[in-house]
Amino acid sequence: MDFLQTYGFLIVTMLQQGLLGLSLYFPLMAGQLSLASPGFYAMGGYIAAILLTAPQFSGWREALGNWIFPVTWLLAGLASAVLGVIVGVPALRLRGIYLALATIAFVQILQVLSLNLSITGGAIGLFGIPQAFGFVDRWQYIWIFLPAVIVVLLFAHRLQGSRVGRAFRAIREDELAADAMGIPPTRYKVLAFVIGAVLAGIVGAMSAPFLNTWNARQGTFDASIAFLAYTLIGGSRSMWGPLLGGALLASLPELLRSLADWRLVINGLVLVVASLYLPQGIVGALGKLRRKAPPQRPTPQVKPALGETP
Amino acid sequence: MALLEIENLSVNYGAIQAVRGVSLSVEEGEIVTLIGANGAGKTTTLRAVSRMLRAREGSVRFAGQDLGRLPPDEAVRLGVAQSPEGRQVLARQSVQDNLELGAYTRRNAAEIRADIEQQYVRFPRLKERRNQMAGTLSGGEQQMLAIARALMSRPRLLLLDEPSLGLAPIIVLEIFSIIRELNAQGVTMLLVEQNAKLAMQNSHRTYVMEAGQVTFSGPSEQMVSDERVLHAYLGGQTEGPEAGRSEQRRGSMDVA
Amino acid sequence: MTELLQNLINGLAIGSVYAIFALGYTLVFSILGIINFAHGAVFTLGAYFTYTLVVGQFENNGLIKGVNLFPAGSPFHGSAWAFAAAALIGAVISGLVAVVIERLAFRPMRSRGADPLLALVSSLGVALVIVNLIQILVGAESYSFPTDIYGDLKPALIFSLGGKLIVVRTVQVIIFAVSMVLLLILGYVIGRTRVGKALRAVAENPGTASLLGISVTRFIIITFFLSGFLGGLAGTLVSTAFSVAGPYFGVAYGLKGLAVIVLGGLGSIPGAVVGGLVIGLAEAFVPAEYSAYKDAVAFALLFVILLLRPQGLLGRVQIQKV
Amino acid sequence: DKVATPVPIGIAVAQTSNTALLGQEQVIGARFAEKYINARGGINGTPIKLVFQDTGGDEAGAINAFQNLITKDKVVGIVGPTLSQQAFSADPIADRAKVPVLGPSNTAKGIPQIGPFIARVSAPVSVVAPNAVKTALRLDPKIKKVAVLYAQNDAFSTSETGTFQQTAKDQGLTVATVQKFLTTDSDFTTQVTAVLNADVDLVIVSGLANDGGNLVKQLRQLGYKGIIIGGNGLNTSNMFPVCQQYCDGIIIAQAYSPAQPSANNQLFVKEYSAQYKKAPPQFAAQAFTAVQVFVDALKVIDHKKKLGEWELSDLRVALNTQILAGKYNTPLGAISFDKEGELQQADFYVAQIKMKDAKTGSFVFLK
Amino acid sequence: MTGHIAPNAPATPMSAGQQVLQATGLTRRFGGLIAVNNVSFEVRRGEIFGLIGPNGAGKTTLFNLMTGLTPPSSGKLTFGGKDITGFAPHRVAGLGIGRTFQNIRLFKVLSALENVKIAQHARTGAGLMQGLTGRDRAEERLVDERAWALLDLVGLANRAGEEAGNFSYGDQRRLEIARALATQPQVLLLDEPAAGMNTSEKGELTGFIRRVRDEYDLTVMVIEHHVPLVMNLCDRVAVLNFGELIAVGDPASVQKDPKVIEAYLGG
Ligand SMILES: Nc1ncnc2c1ncn2[C@@H]1O[C@H](COP(=O)(O)OP(=O)(O)OP(=O)(O)O)[C@@H](O)[C@H]1O
Ligand SMILES: Nc1ncnc2c1ncn2[C@@H]1O[C@H](COP(=O)(O)OP(=O)(O)OP(=O)(O)O)[C@@H](O)[C@H]1O
Ligand SMILES: [Mg+2]
Ligand SMILES: [Mg+2]
Repeated sequence: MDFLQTYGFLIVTMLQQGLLGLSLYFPLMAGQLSLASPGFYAMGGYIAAILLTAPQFSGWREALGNWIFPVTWLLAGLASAVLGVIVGVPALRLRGIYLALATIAFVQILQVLSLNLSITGGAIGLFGIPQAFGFVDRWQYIWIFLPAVIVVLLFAHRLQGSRVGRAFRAIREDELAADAMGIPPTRYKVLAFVIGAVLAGIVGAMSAPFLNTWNARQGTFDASIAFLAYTLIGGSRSMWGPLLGGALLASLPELLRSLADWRLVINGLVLVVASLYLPQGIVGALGKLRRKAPPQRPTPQVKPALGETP
Repeated sequence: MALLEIENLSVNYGAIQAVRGVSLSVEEGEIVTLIGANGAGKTTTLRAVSRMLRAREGSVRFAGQDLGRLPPDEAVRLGVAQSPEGRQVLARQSVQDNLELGAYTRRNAAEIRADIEQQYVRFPRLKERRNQMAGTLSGGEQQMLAIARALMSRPRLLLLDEPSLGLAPIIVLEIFSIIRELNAQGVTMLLVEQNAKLAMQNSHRTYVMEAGQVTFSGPSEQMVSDERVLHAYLGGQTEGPEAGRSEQRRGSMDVA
Repeated sequence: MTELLQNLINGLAIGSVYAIFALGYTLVFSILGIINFAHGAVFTLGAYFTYTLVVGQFENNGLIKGVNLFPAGSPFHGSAWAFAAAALIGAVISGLVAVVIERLAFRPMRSRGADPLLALVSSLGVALVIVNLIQILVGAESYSFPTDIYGDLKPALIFSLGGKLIVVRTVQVIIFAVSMVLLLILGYVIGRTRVGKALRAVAENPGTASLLGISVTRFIIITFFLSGFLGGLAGTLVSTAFSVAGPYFGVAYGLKGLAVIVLGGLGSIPGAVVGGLVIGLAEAFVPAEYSAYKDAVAFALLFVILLLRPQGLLGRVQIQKV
Repeated sequence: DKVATPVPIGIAVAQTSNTALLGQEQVIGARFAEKYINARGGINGTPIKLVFQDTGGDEAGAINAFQNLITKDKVVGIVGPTLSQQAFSADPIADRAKVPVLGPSNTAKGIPQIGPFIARVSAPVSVVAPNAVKTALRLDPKIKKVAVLYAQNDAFSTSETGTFQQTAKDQGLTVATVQKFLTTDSDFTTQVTAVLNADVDLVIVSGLANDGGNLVKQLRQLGYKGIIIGGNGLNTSNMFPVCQQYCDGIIIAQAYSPAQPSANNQLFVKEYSAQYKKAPPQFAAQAFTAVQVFVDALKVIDHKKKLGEWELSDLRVALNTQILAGKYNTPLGAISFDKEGELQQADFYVAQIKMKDAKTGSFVFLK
Repeated sequence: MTGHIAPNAPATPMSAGQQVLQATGLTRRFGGLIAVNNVSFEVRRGEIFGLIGPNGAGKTTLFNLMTGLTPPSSGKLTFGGKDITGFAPHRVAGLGIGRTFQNIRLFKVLSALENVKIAQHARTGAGLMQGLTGRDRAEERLVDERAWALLDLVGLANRAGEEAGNFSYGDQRRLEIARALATQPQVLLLDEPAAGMNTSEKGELTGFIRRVRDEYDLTVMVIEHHVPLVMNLCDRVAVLNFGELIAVGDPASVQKDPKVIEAYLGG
């Protein structure tokens, strides 16, 4: 029990950061280096924090009871989708680092807005956020975040095996060739971008009660870079990569806690060493050990067995 | 002693062994042709000589010196130049700059200028395009540039990987006349070609590679009329494209 | 009118600070295609090195209390020459640090064919190490150079125009001038010389470059040294204008610097300067009552410019022949 | 669980990240308190032991530090965290676990209201700030127009500037211009020219040591001659190396002053200066005070029932009650808390900076 | 040929001999350079149409204009009677024009099999929701079968799982053809398909292209420098020189055309 008390927050944070890493993974599936996630994450958090604290919404809260929490997720997801399309359509004409920077610009703009608006509480932010489903301890948030991770992984798994997932990969490898092979790049790029945005927005909404407070420091350039590091260190070509990377990098400073002042020095060294020795990320390195089975040729005219994954 | 001496060379891509125990030599002043089916390991062999790839086993000696672990730029300094597969022109530099960079190891500006002019005489098309970004050249124009650039370093040994690829018939003839001309000036050459007949007609000796190994070799004029060569590379017969070749490929697959 | 002029001056002043930061940053990008986040840390180091050499006294919170190359009583103490020497030594050491960073944090990655983006993570790690080492060694507080560092120059020129004051800071004129001079030198070296051509070849395709006899390793070392040297010098200059503002001083420019080089056009040396000035001007022209939105304006501008010119202001279109 | 000896008290402040500039002073203040108090017999003979957990600069770091202190280190109470935003995140954790928290530097509105176990030794800005404006007007009654500048990304500065602007209006002054900046800014030419052109005779700056110092330096370099009031963030000698001789003359309202005459403070200042070669800055003094409050309250409890006999959880509750009930003579002067945990501080101070040379200066007590 | 490939579904039914493609005055400038200059021609259904000309004559550029990769400076292009000038590449592909690239553009790190599956995009329809809920199973199965059949066709089925970028040059060319066929085109554009193949393989390629044309009811346009192959394979041949069309006709007459001999074939 003490273990959960001490490390429960950390464990849930690992899942949470893993989810945020995954929010970069979806655009990356289609080759889009989007660092917009912190913006959507911050916005999702604000939406939840406002719905959960603002006096204007006390009616909602009373009427909905605990249902208010899923409602915040839903609204955060919807708002992210809308904003994702608005930002994504023009931004996705850009490539690589240019796109990365345009999305960072978006994050910065949102941050400045949240610092200046009164509804977001300015620099101090919003606080006194009620706890989801009456949770008391941080570790209980695992009941929200763990299912979220599972759902997202299932989603990613299905997506990868599908026609849409293939289109994403084609665009990632060579947008022009994909286009010439009949895949409309813009549509799929926006789709991938929006999936990431919605995920980040929902995670934000889940995180506001988890962190007790929400402020403009939640969606920053630093977070953009951190999420990118999760993805790259974990491995950007497998859905397990960002999850693992997020979980490990988020926990690293805590594992090094006993080093006090020196912990960030060691943390930095770990980043360097990991980049050097795991050029394909952790999952990439693991994948090298395991030889991929050659694809199986289907035997025509035989119905696939029930439950077989396509 | 041969100018280039490859002994028992093996090269891997990860677990795939693309070249397995190849030995071949090129004498000073010689033109040697290397032919073989797609995937036989010709390009891999050339890349090992120019040090773009590291050998797993065996040695590559140039003018008596073991190229061993030298970086590619050192090999250039020693006098090895390559016109690589896929052309590898510097897409964002102009034609002129590509040529100048080809002479990077040389210092005499006047000589370099003269050599560039000479390339322009050989390939008037390049002269027309001298200020165009190399990346926007047509495929054939890029091929000309790749060859011209390789010549710019005034190599002792020139490695040509399918120089006729993508070139119009007139230009192909032009290329082979350049090859002969350079050879007459003393440049040694190792030539990989799909146009096996033309290559053999223009070279002293020929090696045939299959599945990463040299299977047979001999003076070119003999090889041209060799039954096995005729059959496999000079269009002895027509079958479905899937036949024949897949056998050879399977050879390289087994190792994987 | 006066306001316009003042905004222009302010914008150029801030912009030249961004520009001088971005020069070394873009140099590494243009050669290796990697964003070197450690550049901010090297920039900070340059300032600290110089400070250590000329003033060399730190507070209680670090392990090191001070070093001073020109202690009170020594012939150069407090002279502008002492400062110039220290700045130069500081820049050289920064250049060496950058070379070491390249050797330890980038080269192994290159030889393993890693995603160039990963260099971003690795350099982030380096930045983290440097920043925290600084903090452990000398503490987190800020330091300023003595005000007479530039000899007898007045801190600012102030004149009145139509009843309004116009202010020009001397240090910023110096920074502006230095960044222009560096721009010209770098522009010449990269654009016109044989070395520059080779550098561009390495930048475009190291494999092909080495096939032409260009020693890629040597050029990369030179690049990093130059980048570190420029970064260190810039750090010193900028910190004379403001202060050596703690271990995070240079890292704070990381984002702006990135914006600057992307706006100017990645890999373009003049682009870095133009990008810096454009962002500086954009910020300066935000009306006072909206100054809270200054950052948003700069980034919105960036967003819009990128949409209109996806390759940045002076960047070249990436033509790809199909 | 029983209470351990020496008695563990948690210190959760920023030892790394940007925020470490503030945190490192708090660490020094707390370390000094530990030595100082233990040298004087600790809690009626039982020594205390401070347990430090770095919060870093973010919310998650603060929560982690708190969780560690509460369950692993089994502290009786916590001093921390450094930033108000972190407090809003981590304090609820302690409150739900019923562990008393003393905020050493959280000045935002609403901190003590987080819960019954949360109190602070840092006075809210609304109480401290007005004093400076009043003093400035006393020094120069002709002041008419003021310029207000603040760091918009700093929670403390944004709330402080509100108070400043209100006070200025209440005192009949015109706020001619309001300029914003970021704590990460270093170039203030834009703001300074706006100030110069507004032709004001008072400038009020709310920021932190580094940006604030730079701002003051540039104001002076570019020719501003009038009075400057600095907010609480500038209330640190850390600013001296930044603005150097230009710091001279800044008026600062203080929650703490080394010049505060009480015997308690003078002893503290003497020993502190002996060890660190400079007068204690406010953040160090407040951290010291927080530790002292814990110790004083523990002494009272220990008199009723020996600390070693307490169940930890009971002691934490009793300690909280005692903290709120007690009165303390600290370097801040006489302080106590109201029932919510808000600090009741008897004296505030206004000081003016006097620079001896470029590096050394002092806060001279004005009132 | 072992696998089964579904017949194409032409957008508009067309009968043999009818024109499929028509270019009218197609022009493309790059700065001062006119890469394709006022080119007009038509391609008839079912024929194999050769395109030859010196290096830099504008052949590849013409393919790019026809597939939407490069917008024309002026001129018009119709496909099956429909004006497709300025259409985006994926729309052109969707309508039924498939192509290979002179500078090979495979999805290098993806497997050969996946390369071929991807190219069936426009012929399949499962969206995000179907994919997530598994309602795309029947379609996926078909995609898989077709892909294997195409790999069989080019002789790469035994290396289906290998990354395309690891294939040797000649094998990459074969894979490109398979991928282009996977888009189930009505018109197939091949840009130097024989480059990197040896003489006997070039011979085989002739038979292969014919067979594919017959089996899938295709119209083929092919750019090639290997003259015997062109003459052997093509029903009609067009010759470009400096961006201009200097001759169109049956192979024999084109080969005799003095302009063509001068510009291209050499004496
Ligand atoms: N980068 C690579 N990674 C893995 N395998 C490779 C790589 N490059 C080549 N191969 C494999 O190595 C073998 C030899 O290839 P190589 O390119 O040397 O053949 P080649 O004789 O030049 O063929 P071609 O005539 O088609 O150019 C082939 O089986 C090929 O698939
Ligand atoms: N993007 C571009 N910018 C400038 N010039 C270009 C561009 N693309 C092509 N060109 C020029 O247009 C001309 C035609 O090129 P294209 O690639 O169509 O030739 P091609 O007939 O396919 O030649 P090859 O047989 O050598 O492949 C060439 O001279 C080339 O340099
Ligand atoms: Mg080859
Ligand atoms: Mg072409």
